[in-house]
Amino acid sequence: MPLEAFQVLSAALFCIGLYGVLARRSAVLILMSIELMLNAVNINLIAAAAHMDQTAFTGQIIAIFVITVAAAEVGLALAIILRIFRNRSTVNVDEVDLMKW
Amino acid sequence: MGGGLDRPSMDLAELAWLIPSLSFVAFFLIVLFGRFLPGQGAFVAILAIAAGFAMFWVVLGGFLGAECPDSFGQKTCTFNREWFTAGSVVLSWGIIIDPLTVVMLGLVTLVALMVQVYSLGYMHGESRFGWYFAVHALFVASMLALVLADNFLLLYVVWELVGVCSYLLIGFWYERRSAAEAAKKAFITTRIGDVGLLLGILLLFKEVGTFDMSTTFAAVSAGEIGEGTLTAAALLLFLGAMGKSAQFPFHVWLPDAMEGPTPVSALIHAATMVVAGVYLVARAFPIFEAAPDALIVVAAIGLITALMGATMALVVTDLKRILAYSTISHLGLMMLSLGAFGYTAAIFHHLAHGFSKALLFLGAGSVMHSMNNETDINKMGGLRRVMPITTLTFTVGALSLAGIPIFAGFWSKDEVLLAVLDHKNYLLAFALIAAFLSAMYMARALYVVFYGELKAENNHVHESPWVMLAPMAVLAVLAVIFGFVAIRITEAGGIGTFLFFNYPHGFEFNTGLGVGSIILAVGAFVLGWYIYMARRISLGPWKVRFAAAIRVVGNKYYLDDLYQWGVDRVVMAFSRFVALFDRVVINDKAVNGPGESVRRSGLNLRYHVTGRMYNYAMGMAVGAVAIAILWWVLTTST
Amino acid sequence: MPETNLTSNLHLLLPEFLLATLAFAVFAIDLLLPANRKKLLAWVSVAGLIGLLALALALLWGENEEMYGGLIKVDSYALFFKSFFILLGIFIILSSVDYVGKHLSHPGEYYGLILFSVLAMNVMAASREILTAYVALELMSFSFYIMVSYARYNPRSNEAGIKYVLIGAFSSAILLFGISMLYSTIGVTHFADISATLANAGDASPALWVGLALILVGLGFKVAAVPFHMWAPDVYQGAPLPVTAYLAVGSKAAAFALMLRLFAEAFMPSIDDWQIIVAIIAAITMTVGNLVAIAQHNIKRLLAYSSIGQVGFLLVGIAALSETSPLASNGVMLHIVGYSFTNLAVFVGIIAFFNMTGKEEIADFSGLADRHPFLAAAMAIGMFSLAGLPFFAGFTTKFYLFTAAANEGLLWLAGLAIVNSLISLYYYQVEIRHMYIQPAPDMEGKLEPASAHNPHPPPVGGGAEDASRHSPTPLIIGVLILMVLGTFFVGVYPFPIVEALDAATSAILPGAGS
Amino acid sequence: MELFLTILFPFVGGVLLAFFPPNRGREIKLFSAFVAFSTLVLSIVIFALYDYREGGYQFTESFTWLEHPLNISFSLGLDGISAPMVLLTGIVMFAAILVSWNIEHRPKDFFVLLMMLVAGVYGTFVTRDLFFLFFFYELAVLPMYLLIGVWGSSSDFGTFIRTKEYGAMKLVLYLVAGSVLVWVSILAVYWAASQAGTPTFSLEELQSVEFNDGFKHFENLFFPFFMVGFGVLAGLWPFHTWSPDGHVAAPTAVSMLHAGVLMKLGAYGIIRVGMILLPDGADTWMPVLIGLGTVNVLYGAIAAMSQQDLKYVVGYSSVSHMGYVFMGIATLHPLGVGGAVLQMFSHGIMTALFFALVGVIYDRTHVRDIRVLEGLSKRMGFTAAFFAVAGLASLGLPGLSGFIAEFLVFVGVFEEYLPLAVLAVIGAAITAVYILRLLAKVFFGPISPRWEHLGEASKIEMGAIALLGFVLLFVGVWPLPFMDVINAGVSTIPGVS
Repeated sequence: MPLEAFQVLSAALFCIGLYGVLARRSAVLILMSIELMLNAVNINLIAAAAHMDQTAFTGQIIAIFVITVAAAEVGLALAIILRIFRNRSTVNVDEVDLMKW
Repeated sequence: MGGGLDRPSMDLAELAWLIPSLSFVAFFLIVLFGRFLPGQGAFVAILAIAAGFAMFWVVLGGFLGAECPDSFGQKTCTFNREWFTAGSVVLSWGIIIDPLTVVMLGLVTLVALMVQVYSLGYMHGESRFGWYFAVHALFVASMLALVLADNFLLLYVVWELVGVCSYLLIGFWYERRSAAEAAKKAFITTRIGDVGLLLGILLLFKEVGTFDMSTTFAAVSAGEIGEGTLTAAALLLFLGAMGKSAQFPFHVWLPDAMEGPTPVSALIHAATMVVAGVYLVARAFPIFEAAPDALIVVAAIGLITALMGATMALVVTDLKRILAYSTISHLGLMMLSLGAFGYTAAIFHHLAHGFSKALLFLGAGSVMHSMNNETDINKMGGLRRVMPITTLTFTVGALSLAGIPIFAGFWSKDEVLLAVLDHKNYLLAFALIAAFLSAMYMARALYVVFYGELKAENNHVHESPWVMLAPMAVLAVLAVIFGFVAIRITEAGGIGTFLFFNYPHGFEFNTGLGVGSIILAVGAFVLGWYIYMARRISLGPWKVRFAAAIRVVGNKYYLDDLYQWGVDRVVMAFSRFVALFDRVVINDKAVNGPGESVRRSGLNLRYHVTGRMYNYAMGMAVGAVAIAILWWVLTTST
Repeated sequence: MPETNLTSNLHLLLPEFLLATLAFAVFAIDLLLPANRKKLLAWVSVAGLIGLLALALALLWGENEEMYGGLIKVDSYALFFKSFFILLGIFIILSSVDYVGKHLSHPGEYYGLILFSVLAMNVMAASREILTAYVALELMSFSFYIMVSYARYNPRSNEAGIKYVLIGAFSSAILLFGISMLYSTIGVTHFADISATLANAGDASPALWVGLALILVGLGFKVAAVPFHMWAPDVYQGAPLPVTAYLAVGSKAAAFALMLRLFAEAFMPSIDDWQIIVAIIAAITMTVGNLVAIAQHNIKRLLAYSSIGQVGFLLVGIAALSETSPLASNGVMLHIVGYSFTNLAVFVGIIAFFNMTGKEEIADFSGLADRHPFLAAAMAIGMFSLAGLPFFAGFTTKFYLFTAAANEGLLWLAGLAIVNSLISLYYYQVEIRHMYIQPAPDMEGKLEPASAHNPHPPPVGGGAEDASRHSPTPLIIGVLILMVLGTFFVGVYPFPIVEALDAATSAILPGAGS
Repeated sequence: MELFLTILFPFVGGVLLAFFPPNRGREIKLFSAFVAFSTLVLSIVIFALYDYREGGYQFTESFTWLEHPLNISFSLGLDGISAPMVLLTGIVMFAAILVSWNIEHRPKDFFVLLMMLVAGVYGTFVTRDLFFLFFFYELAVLPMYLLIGVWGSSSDFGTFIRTKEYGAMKLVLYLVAGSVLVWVSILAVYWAASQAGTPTFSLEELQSVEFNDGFKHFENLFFPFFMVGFGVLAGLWPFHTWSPDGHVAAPTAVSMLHAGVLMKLGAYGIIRVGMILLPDGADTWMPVLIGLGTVNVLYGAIAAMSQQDLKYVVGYSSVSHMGYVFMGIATLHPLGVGGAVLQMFSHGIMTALFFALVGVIYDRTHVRDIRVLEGLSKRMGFTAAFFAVAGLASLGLPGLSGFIAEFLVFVGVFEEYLPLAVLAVIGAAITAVYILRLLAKVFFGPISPRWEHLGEASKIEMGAIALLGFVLLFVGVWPLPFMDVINAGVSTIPGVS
């Protein structure tokens, strides 16, 4: 399988995630789309590393780091979303605009 | 002190610079220590001018004996010292002594002394007595310096100082609104004239490279300066002279200057300052001579001024204003004679006029002094019985100015008419009319004020104290004998041999012209007698026939109103427009405008932060795409 | 990949390890301390930091070693920023002691998080490999995410938190995608290797500069450059005041430390491509930042936009980087130092004012000069310095920076920057007018309204001082004096600092010897 | 060392003042008067010790401030042009502090800011380094905002209102906007110098740099930046509107210092940086400057004629007099430029005297409207006398300093620009008109009943006014020492033929 195929797949996934972030109004769904984008990054990294047949596995190491950071990020983001929900009983991003201009 | 051979008589003339500095020192003394001196320091000023007068005789003697190089036929000694060099330009100070200077020194010091003595009595009891004498001393000092100046820069410096002193003296009683306005008017009008003088000086400096008069005149006579610039320079200098000597367009300030104390008018507005213009034209005569069409302008302006002055003097009823208009008229005559190459005649007439007009003003002063400042001649009449000496001296002055034969005025006016006959004969008729009119208004003033019956309310009037009468007497004597002296001044005969331009000419009496002018003068007095004394000829019908003309002349040819209109409507309106333009256009539009637009763009721009999170994400996405496109454009295009 | 001897010269990272232990120690002590003694935690962490600073300076002076096979390099550049960040941590903790006591609960975690963020910043400044940089960046971001939403019951803080988290995660995803593109085209992640491949790569392939562009976007978010700045005003306004101060100064300085090393060491060979782009971003950033700041009436939001403007000036420095002259990187670092001192002077002043009155609108500052002359003077000095008027740090640092830009031929950018500092003078002048000229509002009595920010009174421990304190505490005055002196000295005699900066510049740009 | 002292005295004075207790008004004023007096004595000594035969920079000292790439060094030096300016600053500062003896509202901050202002002005005049010239140039503008904003006075003219906040903001923003142009061109000069291989900020070395090598039209392009940048502070025609508004709002001492000294800073900048560094640029742009200068003269005089507020009249008159300075500079003729520098000095003293007198009148009558003030000389004889002296000096009466300066400028302008010289002389006549109208209206004539109770100026104010009046007289009567020093300074300017 040529490298380009994987890069196209990861770009597609990235764009789907991007669309999710822009279109969705609920904070949780936005978070999920961001995770989608991060997974796209993983695909790209793994594909590149495989095609590069290096001994140092740099690509794979980065992918692992990305997965751990994504996990931490989800934990953190959900905690804050919970905070908002408890205070304002909504996670809709439209209503969260006390501060503007 | 460089210049000239070092002969004992030479440094005598050199001492001339002492005369003005004595009065300068007097001014500073009075201003600084006046309060502690008796009589607020008035005697210091008088001492200074008396010493000056004495010095004049010493300088005269020194000058006559001195050996100096001739310039334009006249013996001129110059002493100057280098003052400052900047780049290629050398500025130097110095004095010039030639017959013109000596004569002027004599006139100014004498008349100033007389007037200051007179003022002791006239200004007695004034609150700012010391300040009056201080400014008087400053004025005399700057006038003397003006006469002695050997370069145009020093001339301009003291020219302005003279203007300021006249401003301070006219506005002496500044509590009076009219005095304040008169002083302002005088200074502004003369200042406008000074603009011309400054431009003339600068133009000459541009051509010759130095302010020194002798070098400039040498360059002029050597023909180094083009005809056009020479005429322009001459006219500009004449503009300065017109301002100071109250010639036609700039004469409006002199009648209002009568607001000042009368001794001031006697000194400044009769004998000295107003004549500075004539002196300037005389001093710079080589330039005028080399620019004939400038001389035509001088003569024309002189003639117009003479006629206007004379007509206005006939109509006005205020004694001091009559004398003021008569001064304007006689100054016009002097300018006319200068315009007609009558160099000696002009200076001779100026001297004679100086003595007699100062005398007349002092006379008017003593009349006002005893009639608690009443100036309207209709309220006076028949003062002959109560003020005999004033009447006698005033009559001598009036007769001299009218040109009655034995008095000084006759000889000088005759010289003027002769000069006009020789060079500008087509103007002779007008000159004769002017001479006749001057005799007429003198006669009118004389009869209405002093002769005729004494009015009831005036009988308490008493003669002025001797301190005022003595100077008048001296001037009266001079008004009488000066004519004869001037004719016989040197063996060869006449003032022409002592004071002349290029070639001396003896005094010759043109019988036809002389007799004609005698007839006019005596005729005017006889006519006056019939109108005012014997009431035989009534002016009623004439006043009806020429009502319009009289009204025009009465309103001073509406010139004052024209100037006032010009100032209010044109100048002030333009200034208000400029001020408004500055505030509204430059300030509110050009300055606040950009500031306001920046502020408004800030206000509008803040709305792009909408507070909704997805807009932020969209902003980032768009930003990323924009950078990618930008990078692509850059890499492909370069 | 160099040989993987990971344990050689481990001692170089001693300060970082000790810092981590200090953070965990603070968490532990927090569990043991009774509620009313929480302030002790602050003094523990400050003491720890001071000790660390001394240790770091003593231990690492003049070092120039690589670690972990080149992932981290401890050189004078890293040392300079390490000491700067530790000092910064100290000042932030000192200035937030009163604020935390009065407004925030659980001070323990607060100080712990600050220590973690300082750790992250140190690593960011020292990292020479893109992944290490990313991990440190994320560690710092995470600690800031939590600190921003620390006032749990305050809706504004929550809103700021959620916005910051989501947009932050989004930008880190983009950054990662950029890194993956970079890796897939070049195959290396070390800065040195990247610059080597870029040097002989000739014209970069499209995929490469898309990767670089996306990395630029990620970093742009972090420093709040204009297209990516919209989160900043809301987060600055919502976050508790000391956190806003720390965000404005700390996170920006760390991001620029990383960017400077990244651009100087990694992307320098292809400077001709990205110089124009960074210049254009800088121009837009400063202009939008300064323009919108004019319209603000909340002091925190105003300072948010003003700091965006300052970022524009710093980006001018990045755009003017060059192999030969050290001016640009010196300028950036000097401006970071000057800007931090000045910004802290203003923020500490606002914190003191907030502690007294609990208000943060610009109009509330009127008449301050009559009541608290020193506080007003300190803030005025800070603001005049931000506007770039002499005597104070702003002028000298801006002059240095713009001279660097002019030297690289970017005179138009320097000109635009100077015009922007003129515009900034306008909105600082509005604030100073309120403090000095507008008369004090007559509501003298109600100095301490029921704090809208905190419906539940803080637990007994926090509210030690009485609510109606009328003058700032000596601690805040002390910090303020330090800041003002710092501003003054950087402005009048920057020579010692410039010496240190020269050493730092030669570390990252070997060619630019002074 | 002396030059550093001139900056140090006011600076240290300001810092020490900051530690005075705020309520002890008298001690604060006495101390600042002492500082001002010592600075005045210092500047007189410096001026006297300057040996004009030797010319060039004297009392020089320097130590490096930033190393190689920027080569900024804190180097001081005094030459023929800056010597009179230092003296002017000393005199005007001392007079300004004497006149502000009745400041009651927060006197400490007032005098601290005043000291900072003066330290900035001294710094600009004595430095030989382009960076520090700009450093002190901006420093002089900084205290202006608070001085006018806090101690100024708003005034309502019916159709428009000029609040002190507007005046302060406008003045500071306008001047900083002007300095933006200067900053950009300083950077350009540095860039050109580093292109030519010698990156430096010191004025001497920059003088030897051939700017046109790097970029052919460099000097022609960047001289107007300097001209307009410095011209804004000096009141060049289209950029002068801040001056009247700023002065109307400013307190007396600040207007004295500002119109008296700061406007000269702008003109000094044009000479020191514009003409000396970029001579070719100067040659091409001087006709524009002389044109603007003439407009300055006529525009200022005509606008002053119809002003109702005393401070507006004096504000516009300083715009007009600065026009002579521009014309003098633009002639590139030794007499012209010498006249311009003397005019800077004499006009500085003159305007300071005017503002001091207007301040004295305002303190007693609380009104500055000409239509209402009448016949004040009856009650305020001393003030009236010195207002007349200042007025006569400003209309160029010989025997007072105004005449020598204006005359030299006229001589210089007459060499090549004859028609403009005629306009300038007419401008002088217009000045006479509005000064005399003012004198006649406000001081002479019968006193209006409203001002019957007016008191005369206090002893201290009289002292300040007398000092300024005496200087005007002294320079007018004996201008030799000033002309020699200025001549020495002017001859070093390249391009002055």
